Amino acid sequence: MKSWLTTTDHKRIGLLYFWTAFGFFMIGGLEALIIRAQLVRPDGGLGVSAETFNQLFTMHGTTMVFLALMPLSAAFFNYIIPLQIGARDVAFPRLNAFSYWVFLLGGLFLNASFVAGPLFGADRLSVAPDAGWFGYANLTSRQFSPGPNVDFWLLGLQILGIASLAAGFNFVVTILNMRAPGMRMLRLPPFTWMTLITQFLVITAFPVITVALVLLMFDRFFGTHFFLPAGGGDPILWQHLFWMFGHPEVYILILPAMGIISEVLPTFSKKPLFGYTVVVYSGVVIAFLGWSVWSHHMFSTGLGPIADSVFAGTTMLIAIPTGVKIFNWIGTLWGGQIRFTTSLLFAVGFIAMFIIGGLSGVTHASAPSDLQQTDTYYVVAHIHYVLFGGTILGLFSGIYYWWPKMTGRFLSERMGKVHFWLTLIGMNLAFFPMHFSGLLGMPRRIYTYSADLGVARFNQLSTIGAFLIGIATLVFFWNLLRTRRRPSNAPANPWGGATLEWAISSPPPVYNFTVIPTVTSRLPLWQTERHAPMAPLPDRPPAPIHVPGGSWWPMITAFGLPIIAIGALAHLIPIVLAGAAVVIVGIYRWAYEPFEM
Amino acid sequence: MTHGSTHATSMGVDNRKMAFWAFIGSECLLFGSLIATYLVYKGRSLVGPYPHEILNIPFTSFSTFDLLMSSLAMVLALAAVQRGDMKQGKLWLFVTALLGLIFLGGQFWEFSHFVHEGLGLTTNLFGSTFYVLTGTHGAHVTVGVIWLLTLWIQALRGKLGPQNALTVEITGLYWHFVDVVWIVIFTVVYLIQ
Amino acid sequence: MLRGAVYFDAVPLVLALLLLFLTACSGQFPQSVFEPRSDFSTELAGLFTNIFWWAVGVFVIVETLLLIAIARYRARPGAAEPKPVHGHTALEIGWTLAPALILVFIAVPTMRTIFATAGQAPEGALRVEVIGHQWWWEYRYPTLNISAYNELHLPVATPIQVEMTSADVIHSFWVPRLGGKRDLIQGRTNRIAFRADSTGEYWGQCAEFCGASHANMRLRVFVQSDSAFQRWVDQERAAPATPAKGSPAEAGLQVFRRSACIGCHTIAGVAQGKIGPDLSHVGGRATIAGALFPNTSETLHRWIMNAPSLKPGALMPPQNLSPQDLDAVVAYLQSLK
Amino acid sequence: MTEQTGAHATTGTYLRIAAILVMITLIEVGVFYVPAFQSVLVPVLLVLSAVKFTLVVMFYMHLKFDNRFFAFLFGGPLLLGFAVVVSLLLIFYGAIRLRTGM
Ligand code: HEA
Ligand code: HEA
Ligand code: HEC
Ligand code: CUA
Ligand SMILES: [Cu+2]
Repeated sequence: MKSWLTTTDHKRIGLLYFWTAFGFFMIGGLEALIIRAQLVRPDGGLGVSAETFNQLFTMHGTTMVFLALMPLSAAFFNYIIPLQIGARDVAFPRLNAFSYWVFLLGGLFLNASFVAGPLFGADRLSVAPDAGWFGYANLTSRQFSPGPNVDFWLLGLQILGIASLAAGFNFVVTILNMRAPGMRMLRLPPFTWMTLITQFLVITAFPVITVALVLLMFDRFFGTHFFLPAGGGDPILWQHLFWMFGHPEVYILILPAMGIISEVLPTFSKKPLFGYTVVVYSGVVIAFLGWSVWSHHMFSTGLGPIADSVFAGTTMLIAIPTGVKIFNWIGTLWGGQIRFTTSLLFAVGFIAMFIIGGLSGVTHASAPSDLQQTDTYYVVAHIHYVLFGGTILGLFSGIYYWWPKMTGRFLSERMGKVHFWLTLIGMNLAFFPMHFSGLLGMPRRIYTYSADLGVARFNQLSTIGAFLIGIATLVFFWNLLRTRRRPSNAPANPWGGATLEWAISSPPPVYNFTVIPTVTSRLPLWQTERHAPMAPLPDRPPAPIHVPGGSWWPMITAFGLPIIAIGALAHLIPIVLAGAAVVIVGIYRWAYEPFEM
Repeated sequence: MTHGSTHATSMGVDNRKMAFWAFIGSECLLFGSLIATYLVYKGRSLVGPYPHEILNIPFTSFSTFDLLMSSLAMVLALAAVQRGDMKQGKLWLFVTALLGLIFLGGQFWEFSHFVHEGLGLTTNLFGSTFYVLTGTHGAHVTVGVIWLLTLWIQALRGKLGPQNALTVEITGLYWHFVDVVWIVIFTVVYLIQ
Repeated sequence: MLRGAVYFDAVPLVLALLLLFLTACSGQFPQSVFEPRSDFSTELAGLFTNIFWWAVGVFVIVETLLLIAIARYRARPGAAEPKPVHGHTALEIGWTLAPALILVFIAVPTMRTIFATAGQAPEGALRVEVIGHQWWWEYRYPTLNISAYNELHLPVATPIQVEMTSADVIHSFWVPRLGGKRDLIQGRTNRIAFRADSTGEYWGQCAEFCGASHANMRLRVFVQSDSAFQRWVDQERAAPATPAKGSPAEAGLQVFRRSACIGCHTIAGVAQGKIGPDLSHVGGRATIAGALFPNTSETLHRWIMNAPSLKPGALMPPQNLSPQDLDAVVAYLQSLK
Repeated sequence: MTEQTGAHATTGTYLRIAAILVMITLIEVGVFYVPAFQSVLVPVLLVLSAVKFTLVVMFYMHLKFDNRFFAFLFGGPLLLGFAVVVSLLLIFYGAIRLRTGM
């Protein structure tokens, strides 16, 4: 127990990230199921009240984006990246632990809002954030959202931002600076590359939302008018700041998944990644362009024809590097010896589904056509094809791929296939009809709709699909759980992968590599035209390897942050100060604690 | 404490230093967004006081000078620590922190003077954007001063030496960055009215 | 597994066909974007159809390639090791340029439509100001000197210049068959312009999340022939009906006068409240409360008794009226044609 | 530790840079008060402060002498931050012009 609380081992932290994020995914999914149950019929299927419904979709979006998908990717960053680059750990192991604890506490803080009502003299289920995951001003002002709901949201996101930023710096340095000898940048495995790009997006995009949230906080707590027309402010500035972060954020969510399938496809088709350099550079281009498109979320705000044209144009450009990736993946499969493992199925599913989401994205990119689509279920369809059909399928692929490495135990392939097909059918049933309900006039974020709209049938299909996904997810959950009772018999390289993580035992020893390998090719474990596979590493380290002990301070420091947030929430300065004191003491003790790598 | 000592890094630079440059890059976007907010709302205050009525250029020029000198003191401190001249090192660390404190004192005086003149945080958009931008900068200076004083105390206790040159260098990076941010703020907020 | 591969894309494919089918049929979808009835919405539908077909083309080609790849290259026992192909420059250039070319065909009409639908109506258009409130709509006709609430009346075949703003949070005005959305933002004025090409009743609703009753912020547009529109204008211009002495409506007027109503509602000559919609001609509307309920005696009763229970968050508190008073007020409101 | 590359700045350099910085600041403030300069004030000030910025970063932060990669790590986000400011100004300024133009 203590060893888990104080751990600074990237592998353990990776597992902590995984289980925590998976838990939040179930919570976010449960919220989605309630949303779907409510919408199964016109005029309210489940009798969920408008207020509760607004909390549900806000928390669903926020949870999925910040508490499920980002940290699920982070689970792989943590576990896999140091192994792939041949390192003993990340650059800053304690900072890494800190990121995890901050993430966990931030997530708990956000979700505590569901039950915190009584503390504010309100009912349970009444003070959770309820202004949507992008919290448009001026609905979020004290005047229109008087309760603590939006405070929970903005403080929670601030906390989570700290976790992401800390992890961002950590992984930038880890990937750039901790590579094994010979691991040149263009020999990095594609997953590591996409992670690096993602982290650059994190450290540049998160400061912007930090500022936006600070300004919002000043509006709400101190009576400024940053986003309030009454004092000359402009609610549109919020939208610019949010989407300047928000659009890079969606690539933060997809790039790691793209990296994962760029590992899975070569392994299971026994062919190197087609066009490796192009795939890498297209990732860079996507990230770069990703910074220039944010206003495509604001076509209906009246930006004027010139800005509309510019942002429509830049948005469409992103289809090119993305398409390049897709074609290279198909090129990888082409001519290979494809083994249809669950992992591969999910990877192929990713490609198939992401194309649909990407293409509906292009219909959004056309500003005038988006005027009929924005804020309807058509957008909801888009986001779920890219986020579920893309990111989640990609992450599932990664889980089936790396689970034996992470635990030494195989997931059942039989159940995996059930999981895959149920998920694929479920998601199409859930999200494809949303294209229709949207274009037929169903706005998003409505807890009820009129039977006369004629969209009831589509909503029924969506609901059935959502519950199919739910069942699929339960199958998967069961599959995960039962591996604990299965033998720990996974060999070092069960799938015949080419990258360094497969050179060591499953699960790897604490110190990872008995000796740090020297890398001479992009596919160190494979026989290629010019390179023989790497010689196996010795079974035992030639000299004892010193592994740093754990540390309490990352966790203790992390605890200061929610304390500060609680103080702010309750308008109690002493609590804020107490939290700040915890942070400061934590940082000092941390800085002066002996800690050897 | 660092990896540099145990195992050579891929880029030949210390992890902490690289992390710090990344952090400073990230800070560029933090201040960029704040400055953008300030500029977007320029001239949109509904009521006074307006910038030209209240900003005190001679006084702020002095503050700017003060910060520039603190940057000089900082490089001198680093050079001394690298040489192993801890006497000079202590001196310049202290001078840097002191100049930082003077800057903060100036900012405190400036803020209270403005409040006295009728410009509060919520008076108008100018007040809000001004205080949040310069206040965020001031918070950075505060952190820097605390950090410098910590190093100084370490030095007094004889626990800081050339082996910690890197720590001092990183402190310096932070400190200089806070200085260049002020260079921008001085121009954008004070001189271009 | 081969069979599996074929099923892979069957679900979306079948559903896509359904979409084509849907665009063809009409009638049951009052908020469908596929039945444009104005120049604005026709432009948008045309643009969407254009892009849609490009997307279908890309979809079919790319998914087919994917299916062929997984169907043809499944591992067979004893097969030779695959050739380790690392890439192919000509292919890379090809599949960079091909999408770029397609995008040109999407971008050009997009830009054209952006400028064609930029919201500037020709000279002499009828100006309408739309003001969003939590959760109802106010329409002003500055040149006609009248206002309307929740239900917008427009003359057919006349250019309309809509200018929009909000009294509180951001809303979005959306009548799919007449045009795309545009947001209503406090402190800003946004514009759209269109010309409805056939008379009829068009449905719409608020499309930007605006709080508790966002789902219930609906609206109607009645596009009328010139003469019908003129009749409606005349009716709105007239002073509200004065009920006959001794009629139930007369009693209702008295109740209205002495109740909280006057604090929030305007009835010309009776009250000047500004918080809720003007009720001077409420009896002439087909619906009440943001086009949520038909304007019947029964719904009026329930609304006045407890509006928030019908429309969560509604800013009209429950009115504590005796049954007789309530009957009277409803009679009065219904007399206000 | 291997990170020090290239020549190293000396105390003399530091002092000279400081002198230049102070001089530029004096010029800035001077320009501000000279009425003749009002028309070109903004570009002059922007250029001058950019020079100061660069001097501090290059010499005091040793970017000129240090690993070139740091220039990328700092310069990339710096340019991005700059782009953020410029594009927001364009969007908002453009919007104001459109609105008042109509
Ligand atoms: C994983 C996350 C992710 C990804 C990858 C994307 C990818 C894209 N998105 Fe999406 N988007 C979201 C997540 C994502 N989006 C979310 C969450 C929202 C809603 C936020 C909210 O409002 O709550 C949103 C909303 C959103 C909007 C605003 C809609 C609105 O609210 O009105 C727009 C508008 O342009 C858009 C466009 C695009 C485009 C053009 C891409 C492109 O990157 C797609 C590129 C891919 C392809 C095009 C397919 C493959 C390419 C080929 C096979 C080549 C050939 C293709 C052509 C020639 C076309 N997205
Ligand atoms: C980031 C990723 C992500 C993911 C993975 C999902 C997953 C799902 N989403 Fe999500 N969604 C968003 C991101 C995501 N969503 C965002 C950003 C929004 C916008 C929010 C906003 O407007 O502010 C949104 C909005 C949104 C809406 C629109 C709400 C509205 O506008 O009113 C709907 C409606 O159907 C929906 C449905 C679903 C469903 C059914 C799933 C399913 O895939 C979920 C599957 C998971 C499970 C089902 C959980 C697993 C199982 C259990 C918990 C056990 C219990 C199960 C049984 C007993 C069967 N989502
Ligand atoms: C505190 C303010 C307030 C008071 C008091 C009030 N109303 Fe309202 N009323 C509103 C608001 C706000 C709306 C719009 C609600 C909505 O649609 O969301 C409204 C809507 C209505 C409508 C529907 C109008 C339409 O065009 O759809 C009617 C009818 C009405 N009120 C009648 C009354 C009567 C009768 C009384 C008094 C017995 C009354 N109201 C008292 C604020 C008030
Ligand atoms: Cu008004 Cu939604
Ligand atoms: Cu986007």
